[in-house]
Amino acid sequence: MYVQLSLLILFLPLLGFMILIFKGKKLSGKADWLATGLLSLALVFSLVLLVLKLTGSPDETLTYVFNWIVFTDAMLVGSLAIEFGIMIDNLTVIMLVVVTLVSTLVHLYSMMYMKGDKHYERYFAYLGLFSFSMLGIILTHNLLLMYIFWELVGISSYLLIGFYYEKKSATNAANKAFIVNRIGDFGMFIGIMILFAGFSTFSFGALFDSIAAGQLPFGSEGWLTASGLLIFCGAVGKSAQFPLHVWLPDAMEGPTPVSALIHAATMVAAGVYLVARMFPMLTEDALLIIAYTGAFTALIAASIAVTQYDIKKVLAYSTISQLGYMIMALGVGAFTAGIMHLITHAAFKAGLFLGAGSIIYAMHNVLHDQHDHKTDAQDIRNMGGLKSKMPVTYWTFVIFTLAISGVPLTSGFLSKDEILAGTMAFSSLNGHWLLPLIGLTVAGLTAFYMFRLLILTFHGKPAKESILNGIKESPKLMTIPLMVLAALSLFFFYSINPFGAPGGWFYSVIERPMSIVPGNLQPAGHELFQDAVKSVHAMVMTLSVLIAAAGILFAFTVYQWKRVSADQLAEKAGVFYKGSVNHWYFDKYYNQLFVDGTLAVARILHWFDVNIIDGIVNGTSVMAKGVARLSKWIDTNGIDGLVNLTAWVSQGSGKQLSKIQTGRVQTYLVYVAFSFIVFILLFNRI
Amino acid sequence: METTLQWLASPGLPHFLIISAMLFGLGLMAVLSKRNVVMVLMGVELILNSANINFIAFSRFTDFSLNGQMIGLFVIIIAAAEAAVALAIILNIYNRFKTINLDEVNLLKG
Amino acid sequence: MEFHLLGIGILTWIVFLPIAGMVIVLLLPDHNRQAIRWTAAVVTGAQVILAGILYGTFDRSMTGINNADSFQFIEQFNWISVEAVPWFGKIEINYFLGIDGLSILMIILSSIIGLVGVISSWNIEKMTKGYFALYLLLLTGMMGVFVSLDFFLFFIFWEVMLLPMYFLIGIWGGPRREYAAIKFFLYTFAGGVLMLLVMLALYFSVAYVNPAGESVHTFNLLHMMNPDYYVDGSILSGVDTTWRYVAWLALFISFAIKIPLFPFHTWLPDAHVEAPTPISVILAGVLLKLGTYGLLRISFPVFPDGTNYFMFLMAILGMISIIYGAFCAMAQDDFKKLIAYSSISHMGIVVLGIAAMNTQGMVGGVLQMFNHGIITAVLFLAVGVLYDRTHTRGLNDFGGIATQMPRYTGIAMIGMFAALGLPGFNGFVSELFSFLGAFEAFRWVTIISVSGIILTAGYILWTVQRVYLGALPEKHKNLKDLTLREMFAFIPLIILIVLLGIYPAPAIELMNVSLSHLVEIVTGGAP
Amino acid sequence: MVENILHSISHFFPEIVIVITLCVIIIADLFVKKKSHTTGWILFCGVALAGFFVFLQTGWNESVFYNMVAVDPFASFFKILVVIISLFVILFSMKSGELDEYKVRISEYYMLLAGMILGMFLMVGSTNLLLMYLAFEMTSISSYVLTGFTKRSEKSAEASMKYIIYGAVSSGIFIYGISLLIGITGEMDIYGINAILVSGIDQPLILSISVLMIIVGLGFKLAIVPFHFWAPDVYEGAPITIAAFLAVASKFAAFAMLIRFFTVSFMGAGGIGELGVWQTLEGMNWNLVLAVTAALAMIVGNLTALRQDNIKRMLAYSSIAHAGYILMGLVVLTNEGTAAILIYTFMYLFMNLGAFYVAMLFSNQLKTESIEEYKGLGYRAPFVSVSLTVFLVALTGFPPTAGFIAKLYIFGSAVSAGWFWLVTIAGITTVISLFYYIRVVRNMFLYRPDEAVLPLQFDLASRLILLFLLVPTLLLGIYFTPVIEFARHSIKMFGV
Amino acid sequence: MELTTLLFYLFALVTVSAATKMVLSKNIVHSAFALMFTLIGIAALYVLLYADFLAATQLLVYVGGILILILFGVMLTSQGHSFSSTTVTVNFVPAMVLSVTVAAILIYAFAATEWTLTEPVERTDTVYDLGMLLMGNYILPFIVVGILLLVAIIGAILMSTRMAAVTGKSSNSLR
Repeated sequence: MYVQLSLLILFLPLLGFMILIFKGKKLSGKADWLATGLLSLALVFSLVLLVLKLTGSPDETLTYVFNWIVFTDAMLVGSLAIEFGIMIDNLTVIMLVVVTLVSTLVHLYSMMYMKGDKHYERYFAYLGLFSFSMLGIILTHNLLLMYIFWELVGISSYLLIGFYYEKKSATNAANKAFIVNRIGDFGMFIGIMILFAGFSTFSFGALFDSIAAGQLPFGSEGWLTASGLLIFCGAVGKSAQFPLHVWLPDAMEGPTPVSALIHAATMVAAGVYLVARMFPMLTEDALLIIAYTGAFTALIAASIAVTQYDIKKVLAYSTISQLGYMIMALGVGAFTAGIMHLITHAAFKAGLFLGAGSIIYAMHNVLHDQHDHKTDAQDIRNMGGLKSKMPVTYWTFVIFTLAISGVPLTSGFLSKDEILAGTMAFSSLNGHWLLPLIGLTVAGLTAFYMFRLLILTFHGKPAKESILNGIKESPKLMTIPLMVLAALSLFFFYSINPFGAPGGWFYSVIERPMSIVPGNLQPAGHELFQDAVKSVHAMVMTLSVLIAAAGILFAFTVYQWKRVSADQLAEKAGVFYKGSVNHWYFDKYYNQLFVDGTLAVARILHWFDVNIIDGIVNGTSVMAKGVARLSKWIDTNGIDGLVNLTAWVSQGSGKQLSKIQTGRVQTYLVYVAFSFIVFILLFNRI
Repeated sequence: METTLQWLASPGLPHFLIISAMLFGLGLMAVLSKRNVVMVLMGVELILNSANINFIAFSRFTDFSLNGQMIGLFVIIIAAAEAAVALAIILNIYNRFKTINLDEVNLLKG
Repeated sequence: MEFHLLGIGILTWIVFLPIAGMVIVLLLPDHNRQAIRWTAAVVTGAQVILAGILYGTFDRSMTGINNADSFQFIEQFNWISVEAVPWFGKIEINYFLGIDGLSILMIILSSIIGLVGVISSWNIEKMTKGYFALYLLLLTGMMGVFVSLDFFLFFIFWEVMLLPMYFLIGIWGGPRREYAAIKFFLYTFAGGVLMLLVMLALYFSVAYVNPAGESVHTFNLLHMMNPDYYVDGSILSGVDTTWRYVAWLALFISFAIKIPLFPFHTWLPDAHVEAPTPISVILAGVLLKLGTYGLLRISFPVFPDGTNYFMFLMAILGMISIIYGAFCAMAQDDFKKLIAYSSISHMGIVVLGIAAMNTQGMVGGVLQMFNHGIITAVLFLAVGVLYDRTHTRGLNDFGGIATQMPRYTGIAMIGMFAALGLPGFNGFVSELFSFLGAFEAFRWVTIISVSGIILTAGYILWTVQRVYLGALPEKHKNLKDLTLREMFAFIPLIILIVLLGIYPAPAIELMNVSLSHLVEIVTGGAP
Repeated sequence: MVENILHSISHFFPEIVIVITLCVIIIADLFVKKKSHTTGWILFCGVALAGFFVFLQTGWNESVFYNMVAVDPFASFFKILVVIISLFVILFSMKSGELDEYKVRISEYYMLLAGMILGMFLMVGSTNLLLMYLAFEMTSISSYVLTGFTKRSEKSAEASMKYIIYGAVSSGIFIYGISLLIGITGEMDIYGINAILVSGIDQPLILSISVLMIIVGLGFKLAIVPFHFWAPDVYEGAPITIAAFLAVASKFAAFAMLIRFFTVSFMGAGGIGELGVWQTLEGMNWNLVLAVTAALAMIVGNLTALRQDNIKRMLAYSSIAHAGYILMGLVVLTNEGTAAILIYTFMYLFMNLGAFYVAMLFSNQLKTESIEEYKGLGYRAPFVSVSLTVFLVALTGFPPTAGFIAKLYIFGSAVSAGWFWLVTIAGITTVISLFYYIRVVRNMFLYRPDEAVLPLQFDLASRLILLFLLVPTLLLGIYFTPVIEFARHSIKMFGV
Repeated sequence: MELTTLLFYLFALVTVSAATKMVLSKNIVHSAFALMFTLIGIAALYVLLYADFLAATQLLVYVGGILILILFGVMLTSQGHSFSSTTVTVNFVPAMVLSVTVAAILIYAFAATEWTLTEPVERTDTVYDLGMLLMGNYILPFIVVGILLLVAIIGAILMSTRMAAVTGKSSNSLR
C-alpha cells in the first residue's frame, strides 16, 4: 500500500515529463494542465500517505528493495548485490507533502507567469523531471540512488536555470550551478566510495547496522569522520553552503517560479535532508564542522543580503543564510528544529519568491507596455509604493516577511527560535559560544534586510510615477498560491502553542535519531541536550524577539522614516559595505583562481601535448632543435618529415648514409678493404 | 741471426707466399688509387697472379701436388676472359663518356 | 554451444560476411553508388542480426577466458600444420574462434557501430566503391580480433585493420590527412612489431604434447595461459622472470598505443580530426577498445605475474590519461579534437577499472569500453552532422544551434550528458563501477582520478554552451534539422545509452562470470 | 672413370639442357629474323624443360663429377627458385620497353641470360672450391655484360663498368681466400676441408683470413653491408629486368653457395649442433660477425632507402635490407635458421619481382622511374597500382601477405636462438621500412591526378603476368603449409 | 747458397720491383711494360716451382694475350692525341695505408703459420699429368670454363661493337 502509493507519487511527474518532452507540441497548450494535474494528483496521494503513515504506523520504517545489479562470485565479497529501493518513514512522508505541495503551487503559478513563452511545454516538462528527481531523493533508501537523483536534480536545475538559453548570463549561471555542484558531488562520491569499500553496501540501513556493530571503514575512526564530511560536501554543494554558495545567487537567472520551487523551497533543502539522513553516522567532530559551516554561511549570506538591490538576489542570499541556519541546527544536534525550519522556510521562502515573481510580472508588463527596456524590472530602487496597487501580493508578502524575521505567531518564529535554543544549549554544554552569537546576529540582520526589502518595494514614493500607474495586481492563478503559502506560514499548522514547537505534533513525529557511531565519537547525549534546551528556551525566545524587533525598527528608521541616511551608514561601514556589496569577492576570486586557473592549466597541458610529447615522439634530436622549429618543420616537410618515431633521426642518418654512396668504385673498394681489416682486427679471438 | 740467415738461404713456401702477399698489396694499391680504368684492370691482374703464385707454391711444397697447378691454369683462363670483357666494357664507356677516368664517370650516386 | 549456418559456424559468418560484401562491392559497377551502399548496409545489418542471435543464445554461466571447454560457439581446425622433422617439433596454427563473456559485448558493439557507420557514410560521393570495400575489410579485421583465440589469427586480424584505415583516413580525410594517416599507421605498426616479437617468444616457449605424442609448438592463446605447457628453460618459462616482465611491457605498449594511453596517445587527435565522420566513429567506437580488449584477452591471463607486478603502473597511467585528457580537451577549439581528447580521458577510466583487479572494477572497465564506444559514436556523429552543414568544426563558430535544430540538439545533449557521466545514462554506471573497484585497490590514485568528473563536466558544459546554447549567429539561420537517415544512425545508440543507463544488468550478466574468473586467474597468483 | 662421368651426366640434365639451349639460341640467332623474341621463347622453353628435370631430381641426394657438384634437395630447391625467377624475367624482358630499342641484339641478351642461369645452377650445387669460383665467375661475367646491355644509356654503361671493376676485385679477393684455404687444408672440396677441420688443425689466423676473404667475395654477390656499395648504382643503371634478376636470383644463388660452404665445411663432427656450425672455426666468433653485418645491412639499407626517389634505387636498398633479414637466419646456422632462409627466399621472390615488374610497366608508359612522378597513378591504373601496393605491403611484412610469413619465420628462428638484440633491430628497421614503402603507395593514391591525364592501358599479357605474381603473394600469406614443408625438406644437403 | 736461391731472389726482386714500378709510375704505358716484366718474373718463379707448363701458359696468355689487349685498350682509349697519357692517382694515402696493412697482415699470417709441408717431388714434366687430370677429375671445370669463355666472347663482342645509331637516345628517356 505505502509502496504502491509512494511509487505512484514518484513516477507521476516522470510520466508528465515523458509525455511533454516527446508530444509536448502536439498537446496544443494543454500541456500545462496535464502537468499540473499529475502533480496535484501526486500531492493528493502524498497527503493520503502522510495521514496513513502518521495515524497508522508512526514509528516504523518501511523499505522496499530490489536488486539492480548482482555481481556473482566477486572476489572476497562473494556475491555482491547493488540494491535499489525506497524507504518510508515520517520524515519521508512529510517531505513528500512539502515537495508536491510547493511544486503544485508553482505549477499553477507558472501557468500564468510563463504564458506565451516559446518553450512553454518544455518548461513544464523540466519541472516534471525536477519533481521526479526530488521525490526520488526523498524516497531513496540507499546512497547510490541518492547520488543518482542528486545528479538528476542537478541537471534539471541546470536546464531550468538555463531555460532562457539565448541569454549568455543564463547559460553561464547554469554552468556555474552545475559545476559547483559537481565539486560538492565529487566529495560526496568519494565519501560513498569509502563507505562502499568499507561495507560493500549502499543502503542506509545496512550501513548503519554495520557501523553500529562496530565496524569502521578501513578500520579507522578518522575514515568514518572523513566519509561523513565528504558526503556532507554534497550537501554543501546543493544547499549552497560556504564555500560553494556562489552558484545560488546566479541561479536567479532562471524563471522566478523555478527559483521559488528549486532554489528556495525544495532542491536546496535536499542538502539538509541528506545531512538528516546521514545524521546517525556523523561523528562529533563532523557535526561540529557542519555546525560551524552552517553558522558561517548564515552570517556571510545575511551580511551580503543587507546591501543587495536586486529583489531576487536579496531573497537568494536570505535563502543561503536560512539554509545555513538549518545546517547549523543539525550540526548542533537540534535535529527536529532544523527539519522544521526546513519546512517552514519552504513555505514562506517559496511565498516570498512567488510574491517577488508577481511584482516582477507586474513591473515587466508595465515596462513592456511602455517600451522601456532600460530599467531593470527586478531592481527594488525602481519600485516603491506598490502597496496600494497590488494589495494581495503586499499582504501575503508582509506575512512571509514576518515569518522569516521570526516574529511570534508565525511558523518562522517557532522553528527559528528552537534552532537558537539548540545552539545556545550546545554552547552551554561545550562552550562553543560563537554559534548562538552568530545565530542571534543573523536573526537581527534577517529582520533588517527583509523589512528593507519590504519597505523599498511597497512603501514610500515610487521611483517613477509612470511605472506605478501602470502596475496592476497579478491574476488569480498567481495570487492563490500566494495566499495558500501565506496561510501555511502561520504557526497553527505546526503546533497549537504559538510560543513552543516542542508541544506540537511535529516534534512528536520527527525525533532526533540515535547516533550509532562508537561511543568516544558520540555527540552529547540526547536527554542532556533536551534538558539544556529547556533551560535556555525562555531566555532565547525573548532575546530573539527583541533582536528581531530591533532589526525591524532599524529598517523602518532608515528606509521608512529616513531618520538615518543609508548612504552615511554605508560610509561608516566602509570595508564591510564594500565587501557586502561585492559578495565578499567570492565570485571574483573563484573566477580568477579556479576557472582561469583550470583553463590555464588546460592550455599549458595542451601545449605540452602538442609540442613536448609529440616532440619526443618526433625523435630525440628534436629537443635540441627546439619545439617551434619542429612544428614548422613538420608543416614544411609535410609527410616526409613524419616518420614519427624515427623520422628526424632516420631521415638525417639516411642522408648521411647516402652520402657514403659517392658513386666512385674505388671509394667503395676502400670501404671494403677497410672493413676487411676491421673485421680481422675486431673479431679475431687471438 | 743464424736461423734468419738459414731461413733466407733456403727459399721455401713462405718466401713465395710473401712475394704473393706483396703482389696482392701492390695490386690492391693499384686498384684503389689509379684513376685510369686500365690501370685498375692491371691491378686486378696482379691480384689474380698473386693468388696463382699461392696455388703453385702449394702444389710444390704441400701434398696438394698438381691440383694447385690445375687451378692456376683455370685462374689464368678466367683472368683472360675477364680482361677481355672488361676491356670491351671500357671501350663502351669511352664511346659514351670520352674518358676512362673512373671519377669522371659518375652519374650514379647517392 | 553450437550454432551453424550452411555448415559454417556463426562466428565465421559474422567475421567474413564483410569480406563477401567487399567482393560484391568490388564487382558492382563504379557508378552504381546506391547498390554499393545497400550492399554494405545489408551486410552490416546481417552482422547485427547475427550478433543479436549470439546475444540471445549466449550462455551466461560459462566462464571462458583460459578454459577451452567453457568457450562458446567454438570453431577450431588446423589451419597450418607442418609435420615434425627430427630437428624441430610439429608446427601448428589453428583457426580457432570462440567467444566468452569478455568478447560477446565487444562483438555486439562493433556490429552496431559498423551498421551506424554505414548509415552515416551514406553521403560519401568520392570513390564510393573503394570506400565501402575498404570499410568492409576494416569491419572484418575488427570482428576477427574479437573472436580469435589463436594469437597468430589475432595478430593477422589486428594488422589487417591498419591498411584500410590508412587509406580511409588518407584518401577521404581532411586537409592534413596524409600526416594523420601516416602517423596512425606508424604508431600502430610499431606496436604491432612489438606484439609480433612477444608472440614469437611465446610461441617458442609454449609447446604441448599432442595425442600422437609429439610436442607441438602452438599459437593457441589458451595453451599460452597454461603454465604446464611452458617448455622448461625457454625464455618465458617460469614466474616473475625478467623476460616475462619485458614481454609484458612490450605487449602493454603495443596495446597502450591502441587505447591510447598517455604518453602514446598523440596519434589519436590528429587521426580523429582528419578522418571522415564514419571513420572517426569506427575509430573511437571500436578500434580504441581493441587495446583494452587485448590487455584483458592476452596480457592479463598469459602474464598474470607481470600484470600483478605492473598493476600500479597501469593505474597511474590510467589516472594521468583521465586528468590529462580532460585538461587537454578543455583547451580545444576544435569540436572533434575535443571529443578525441575526451576519449583519451574516458579510456583512462577503463584502464583504471581493469587495473583494479576486482570484479566491480573489471566489469566497470569492460562496460565502460562498451558505453564509451556508444557515446563517442553519438558525439562524433553529432559533430559530423554539424560539419556536413557548416563545414566548420570550430567550437566558437557555433552557438544557438538549439533554436535552429531542436531535435538534433536534444540528441546531441543526451550524448554529451552521457559522456559527462550523468546518472540515467550508461556512462555513469560504468564509471561508477570502475571507480568503486579501483578505490578498493588504489585509494589515492582513484580519488585524484575521480576529480576528473569535475573537469569533464567543465569542458562538456562549456562545449554545450558554446555550440548549442546562446544566440544563433546569422550564418546558421537556415540549417536543416536532422534528416531521417541521420536519425536512423542516432536512434539505436540513444536507445542503448538510456537503456543501459537505467538497467545495465543485461550487459553485466553477460560478462560477470568470465571477468570474475579472469580476476581470479590474475590475483590467484602466477601461471 | 668413364662410368663415373656417365653416371654424373645422368644427374646433370638440367645444366646440360641449359647449355644446349644456349647453343640452340646461338644457332637460331643466325636464322630467325631480328627484332623478335623468338630466341626468348626458345630460352623460355629451355629453362622450363630444365625446371622439369630439376623437378624429376627431387629427393635425389648424391654428389657427382668426383664430388664437384652435389645434386641434393637443397640444390634442387634453389634451382627451382632460379627457374621460376628466370621464367618471369624472360617474360618481363619481352614486355620491357627499354629493351625494345635493342631488338637487334636481343638474342645475345638471351644467350647471356642462359649463361647466367647456368652459372647459378652450378653455384647452388657446387661443393668444390674451384667449381665455386668458376660458377661465380660465369654468373658475374654474364651479369656484367647484361648490366651494360642498354649500351646507349650512359647510366647503363657506367653501371656495367662499376660492376665489373668491383666484381673483378672481389673475385680476386675471393680466389685469394680460396687459395689460402686450400693451402692450409690441402683439400679443394668442402668435404675434405671439413674432414681436415674436424680432425683439427690449429691455424686459426690464416683460417680466419681465408674465410673472411671468401665472405668478402660472396658478400659482393649478396650485396650485404659493407660489400653492398655496387648494388644501388648497378640496379639503377641496369635494365629493370636485369636489376630484378640480380636482386633476386643471383642473390639467392650466392646465399645457397654461402650456406652450403659454411654448413658443410665447418660443421662439427656430430653434424649440426644446437649452436650451429661454428664450433670448428674457433678463429673468430663468426656468428657475431654475421650478426653485425646483418644488423648493418638492415640499418643501412632501410635508412638509405628513405632518401631515394628513383624506385629502382629504392628497391635496391630495400633488397640490401632484405639481404640483412635473410642473413639473420644464417647467423644461427641451425637447420631452423636455414629453413627460415629458404622460406624467406621463396616468399621474397614473388613480391620483389612483382615490385620490379610494376616499376618496369610504369617506366614503359611514363618513361620515368621517379617515385614523385607516381602521383595519382592509383586512379590512372588501379589494378597495377593496387598490386604494387600489395607487393610493397608484403615487402614491409604485413599480414596476410607472404612477406609476413617470411618475416615471421626468420624472426622466429632468431628469437628461438636468443638473438634478441638482433631481432629488436630487425623490428625497428621494419617499422622504418614501412615509411618508404608506404610513400610510394601514398603518392599513387593520396593524390588525385588532374582530370586531363588519361588512364594507362596495359595489354592483357602484362596484366596476366602481374596476376601470376600477385596471387602467390596473397595466397602464401594465408596458406603456407606447402612452402614450409618444402623448405623443411629441402634443407637436406649431401653429406650433412 | 746454391743457384736456385740466387735465381729465386733475382726473380723475386724483378717481379716485386717491376710491380712497384707499375703501381707508382704516372705513365700508363710505362706501367704496362712494368706489368710485363712482373708477369715474366712470375713465370720465372713458376719455373722455379717446377711448373713449366704453367710458366709457358703464363707467358703465352698473359704476356702474349692480356698484356697486348691492355695495350690496345690503352691506345683506343687514350685521351686526346698525346700518346703519353699520364694517370693521376686518387685517394692515394688511404690506398697506401690499406694495402700496406693488408700485405702486412698477410705476411704476418704466413710467417706465423707453420704449413704442413711435404718433401718437394722433383717433376720432369707436368704436361701429361695435367692432361690426365683435365680429362679426369677436372672434366667438369674444363667444360664449364669452355662455356664461360664462350659467354665471355659473346659478351665482349656485344660490348665492343658499335651499334647503328638508332634515332632518339634512350638515355634521355630514362632521366
